[in-house]
Amino acid sequence: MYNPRGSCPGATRRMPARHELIAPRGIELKTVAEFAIKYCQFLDAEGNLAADAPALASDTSELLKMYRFMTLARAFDSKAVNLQRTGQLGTYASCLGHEATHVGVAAAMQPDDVLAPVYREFGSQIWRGVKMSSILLYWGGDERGSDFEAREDFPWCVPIASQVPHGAGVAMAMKIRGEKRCSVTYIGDGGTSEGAFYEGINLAGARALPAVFVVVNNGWAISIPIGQQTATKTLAQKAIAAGIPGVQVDGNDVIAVRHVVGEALARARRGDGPTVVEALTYRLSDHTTADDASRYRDPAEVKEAWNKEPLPRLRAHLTKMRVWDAAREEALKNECAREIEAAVDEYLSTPLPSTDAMFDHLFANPPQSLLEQREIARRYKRKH
Amino acid sequence: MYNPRGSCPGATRRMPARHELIAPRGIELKTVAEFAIKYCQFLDAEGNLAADAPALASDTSELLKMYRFMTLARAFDSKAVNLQRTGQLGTYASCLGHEATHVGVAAAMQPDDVLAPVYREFGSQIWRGVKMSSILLYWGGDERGSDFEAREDFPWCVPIASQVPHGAGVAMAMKIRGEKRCSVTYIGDGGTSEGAFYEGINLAGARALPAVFVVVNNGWAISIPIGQQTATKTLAQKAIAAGIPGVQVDGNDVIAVRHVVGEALARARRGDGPTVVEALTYRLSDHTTADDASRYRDPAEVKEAWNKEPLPRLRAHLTKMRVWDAAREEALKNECAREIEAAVDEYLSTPLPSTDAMFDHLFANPPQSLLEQREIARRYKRKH
Amino acid sequence: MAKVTMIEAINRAHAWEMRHDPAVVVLGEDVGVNGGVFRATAGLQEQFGKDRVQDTPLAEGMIAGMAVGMATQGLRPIAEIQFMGFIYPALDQIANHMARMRNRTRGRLTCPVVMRMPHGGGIHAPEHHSESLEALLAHHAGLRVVCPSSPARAYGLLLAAIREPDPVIFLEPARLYRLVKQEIADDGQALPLDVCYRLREGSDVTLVSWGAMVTETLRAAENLERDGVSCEVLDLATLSPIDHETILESVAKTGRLVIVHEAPRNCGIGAEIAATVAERGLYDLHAPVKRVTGYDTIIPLSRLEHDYIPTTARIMDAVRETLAQ
Amino acid sequence: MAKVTMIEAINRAHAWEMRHDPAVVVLGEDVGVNGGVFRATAGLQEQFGKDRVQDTPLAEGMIAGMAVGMATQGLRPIAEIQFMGFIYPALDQIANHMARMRNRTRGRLTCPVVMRMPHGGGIHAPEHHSESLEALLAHHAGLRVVCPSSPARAYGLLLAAIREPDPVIFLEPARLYRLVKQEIADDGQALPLDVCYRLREGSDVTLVSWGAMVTETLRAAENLERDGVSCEVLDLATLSPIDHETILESVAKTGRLVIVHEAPRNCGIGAEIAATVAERGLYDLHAPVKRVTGYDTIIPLSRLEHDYIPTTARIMDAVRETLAQ
Ligand SMILES: Cc1ncc(C[n+]2csc(CCOP(=O)(O)OP(=O)(O)O)c2C)c(N)n1
Ligand SMILES: Cc1ncc(C[n+]2csc(CCOP(=O)(O)OP(=O)(O)O)c2C)c(N)n1
Ligand SMILES: [Mg+2]
Ligand SMILES: [Mg+2]
Repeated sequence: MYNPRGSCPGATRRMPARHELIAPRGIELKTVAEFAIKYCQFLDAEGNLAADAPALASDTSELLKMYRFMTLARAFDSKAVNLQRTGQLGTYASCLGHEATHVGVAAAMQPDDVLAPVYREFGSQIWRGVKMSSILLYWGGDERGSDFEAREDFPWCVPIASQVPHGAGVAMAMKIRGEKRCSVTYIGDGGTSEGAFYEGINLAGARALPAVFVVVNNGWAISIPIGQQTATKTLAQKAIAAGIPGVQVDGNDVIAVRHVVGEALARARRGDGPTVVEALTYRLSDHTTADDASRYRDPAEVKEAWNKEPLPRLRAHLTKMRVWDAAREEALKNECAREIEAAVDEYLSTPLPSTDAMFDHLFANPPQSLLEQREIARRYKRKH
Repeated sequence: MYNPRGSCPGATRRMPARHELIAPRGIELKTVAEFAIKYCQFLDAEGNLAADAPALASDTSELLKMYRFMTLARAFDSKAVNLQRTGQLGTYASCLGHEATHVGVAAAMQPDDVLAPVYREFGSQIWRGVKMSSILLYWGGDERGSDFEAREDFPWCVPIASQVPHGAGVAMAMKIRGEKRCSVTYIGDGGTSEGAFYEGINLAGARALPAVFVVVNNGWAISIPIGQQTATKTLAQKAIAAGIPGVQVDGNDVIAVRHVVGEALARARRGDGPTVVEALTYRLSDHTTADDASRYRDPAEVKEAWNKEPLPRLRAHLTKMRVWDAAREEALKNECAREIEAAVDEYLSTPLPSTDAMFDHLFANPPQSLLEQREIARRYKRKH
Repeated sequence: MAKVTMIEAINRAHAWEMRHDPAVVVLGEDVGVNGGVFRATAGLQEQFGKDRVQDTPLAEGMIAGMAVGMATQGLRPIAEIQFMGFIYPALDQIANHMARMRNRTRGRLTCPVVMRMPHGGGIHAPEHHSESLEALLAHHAGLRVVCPSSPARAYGLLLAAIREPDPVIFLEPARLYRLVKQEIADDGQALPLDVCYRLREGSDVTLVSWGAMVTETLRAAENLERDGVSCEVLDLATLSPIDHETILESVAKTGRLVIVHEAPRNCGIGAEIAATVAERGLYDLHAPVKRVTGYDTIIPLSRLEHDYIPTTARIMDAVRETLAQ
Repeated sequence: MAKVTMIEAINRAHAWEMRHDPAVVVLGEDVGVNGGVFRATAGLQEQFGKDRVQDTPLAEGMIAGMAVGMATQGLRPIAEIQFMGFIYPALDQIANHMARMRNRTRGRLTCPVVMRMPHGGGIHAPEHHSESLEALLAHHAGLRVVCPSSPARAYGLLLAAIREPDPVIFLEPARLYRLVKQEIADDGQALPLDVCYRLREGSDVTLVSWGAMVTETLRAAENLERDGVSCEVLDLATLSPIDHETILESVAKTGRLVIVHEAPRNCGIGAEIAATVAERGLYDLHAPVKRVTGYDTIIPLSRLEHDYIPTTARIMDAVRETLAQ
């Protein structure tokens, strides 16, 4: 099991030894509740499949589809970073290393479920139909990027953790209407420290909402390692505070992610309530293109994490299953490059929005004063 | 064990059966973390003492002191409600039924620890030196009541849960200075749904702060029973989300409360970090004097709770120990009545503050404009 | 036609709209079984069931965020904040999501939410139960802020707020809840948002106020009439966006402006009204603008709160001073 | 004497005060090892240790609440909010506790806290990284709100803020962080709070601005000078409480007032300035007051943000219009 906390001495030093009562000497206390957090991995870092892996592990067409999207997300990400470096994109939050989590989660969902992302879950979004050009448009500083193709999914959410109550609210609407749909809400390891995370999962638990909360534990919240964020041994156990199941999964094993999230969704659809899934992965990139992780992060840790990244292990598995080889890899890479090229072209050729755009979507019924300000803005529009 | 949730069908209906993973069929998952919540009670509702009760249970002088303060708090409370009913006090939040929790917590503390209360922990405050006249002054609508005698303790905190980060911050100051002091922070069952509660205990856990958080689970948050507040089986388990110990105690058993909080404080003072203590008790009164609980609460539940209230069981124990009898009870009641009478006199004879009071404590260095407004307020002062 | 208090009018507006629009749902602390601490939602859970009238856990940020989630799914949540002083934990959701979702997604997702809450002091309540924080919300583009001053306007404006396709902060003056009764038809008729209501015509001075302070303002106007002073009284009603046109028109007629609000003066909504007149109506002014407001301090606990809230006498003096210029 | 940018000036003010006052502690997200996302606190953890320069978990409400707790124990926390758009979760603590604790306890417990944060747009940052929310804080009695417009004022005002016995919201214009260098002595000399700074004397019109907009305002004044227009430029510096006296004096001299701020217009601090002039300086005005501000909408993402932020041209036109009256 990959534990990003490994490198952070603070974490273990601070964790109370056994989470048990300050035992009154010589007194036997009654146990009134017990909990366990389980961990799921099927495909290890070397690509070895566990003996008890689910049927999905031999569903090659599904595995190939997931591998395709993981590869696409990886290539898209690298292109986006490049665009930023060359001044053609704004600050960008890379998804490097998160591909198995993002694709596994999306693959487990139904199209009419609703996704509430944070800001770097591009693999999920592309799977769910969001055009790469929409993603680029948003990170290029254009709101039209959020008017994207997954019509009911939430846009990117910058205020950390504030999307969690949205996911719960969406699930509440689904429950009230008796639908068989679910919401899936992402949150980062850092995000679990915000009260909104806890408030949202507590509501979901209290009302048994059809919701799944995926905590992407990539080890870091900008410069703060997970061991400084919380004293907990896992993030899955945060679920216990909401009275709901929490489970840890190897976030670099797309089979495990898809399986566990699939089970959680099935449970939610049955009306049995929400689940917190902690996906253990690693942020292989800087926090964003505006960050320089070398200031605060040990390169040895990053190197170690590269040994566990999600793509090679799935490739190894597919190769073992004889559905993958170097030629197919080459072909896929080219195909991805072409798709990405087209998306970049579309993005770069999107004309600037008019200044009106900042006024025209604020209200369905805009007040007169706003229309007057729109006039002023037209007058002072900068030449670009 | 007294469980206020008993009467709330919602709670059990909604609680996921075993808090375990949506088990992948036929797959054995590794357990990565395990937790247990224990429950502590020494003195049962009938006043029977557990065989393994701590030494405190036979420390009659300490027990008598606690009994005295519990009786005083009860009598004070009844007087305060009376003052409100007769138009001599503002809206008031009764502490009826909470006496063992409030006194047990305070008795476990050192004088130079810091208490951050909510709004009804009068038993704790009186123990810690807050004059009853100060309490009345505050609930009578006069800020001077919060300029009270426990100089470093926090004033009453109305915005639910916002005191929890204060408790953590105080403990952080103590830790930075290497002091052997602790903070103790109260919160209600309803309060545990606010993000601030969770943020505060998470910080305390992450930095191993010398802090104890006492969750007073009195079954109700105004009209919301605990079973609708959260799906958790206990509130003590909320601690697991902060990676710290959580323990449940019979909040109507002052020996257990004092013992458990004492152990938690000792642990904190040793540098071993914070603890969440859930005290199970019951709000025997309306939420406040502005509330009418009969609108939403089954009288049978209240009647049942009266059978478990804190005073008779301690009285029974003291009687068995031959340090209490009817005459002493009578004398104590009279003594309390006299003390309360004096406090009420002091409160009622406190002259109204001047209008200046609303300006004079806002800033150490008030701006000129504020002093001008003070002039206006003097001019328009109402006749009282 | 029935004579009802403001709290009853609010209750009926809820019920009317819930009967006619199945998308309307009610959420909040103690709004269900208990019917709200002021009884605004009394009986609604019995009529419309627990799905449509939901008691929530105690967390305002979650309530607002949940409302955002539900609204994007096509529901029309009416969420109660128990007192305006407890809105702070919800501000992140209100400002960063409710007010922005339509703009952020270019109209793809919208938030037709009403956030209702008691507003203002004067009810001898504990700390944090007497706040007037309308200016905080008014400063946020993407929100409407509405505050009725009578049962009939509470009924009509609340219906309008619920039907508005964008979020509305609906402030209910707590000390008016049961102060007077007024006939309302309970016919589902909404009143227009974004406009002032002229409560009294006059020619010497324009008084602008809203919420509970309208009572003192009208009383001042009545008293002054006996002295031969003719006051025009405008109820701002929609506090954002402000109907500046009506105010400017009135000031063009009277030449004098006194603004009355309970919230602190500094950066209150009165400032925006005065500033706009200084920009667009300066030449109409015969005398300096006056603001009669709460002081720039914390509203005191009950023993002093009446020395904080503007009184009829203060308003009358301000009018006299402006007339003396 | 060294020439430093604003971000370096801020860094040095921290260091100076931490060397001289052991009660000063620094908290925030990424302020420790990383030295802050803008490097404001770079090197401080190495110099002063992990107790005095603390990385916190990611929770703004907790950061502010923790600062309240620490301050009541006699420490002087300087807490960073990573961007002003993320202040919302902290508003409950700031408004309901930090601003009130002294008043609530009649001086028994106090909150000498500085809440620092980057302010304003123009740095091509993602959503929620460009907010100008000073009016929200200014409306709260019990707080000071301060915003420097140069490295030297950042240094001197930050020192004053840290030494103030009450809470100060310290807004750092992000687009000025590295824009210019200025000599500072780094001698621990504070600058006075609660006063405007006159950056330019003039006789035809008074321009009031603060933060990053001071740059455009000064540029407008320089350009206008070439046309023979003499502008007096005031940097508001302390946004609450406002130094109205200096503004009124200046308006008494020039007879004209243009207020420039980046925040939305509606209920912005510009409104308070204009309102006060309409009350206390009306007879000095030769022309209507003008406000040149951000629009009442959400500040756009980077492709349009420069069409949102007031430009030198808009300021110059406003001055010309006011002179034409
Ligand atoms: C409320 C809020 N506070 C601060 C920030 C600034 N910020 C952006 S990302 C980030 C760290 C998030 O870490 P994590 O939740 O682990 O997500 P990751 O970036 O690792 O995916 C911070 C502090 C923010 N966006 N929102
Ligand atoms: C932030 C906030 N929201 C709402 C309220 C209104 N309110 C006062 S007490 C209360 C219930 C608190 O219940 P609990 O935490 O269980 O404490 P108890 O009253 O039972 O002691 C509520 C909702 C408040 N004071 N603060
Ligand atoms: Mg992370
Ligand atoms: Mg309770």
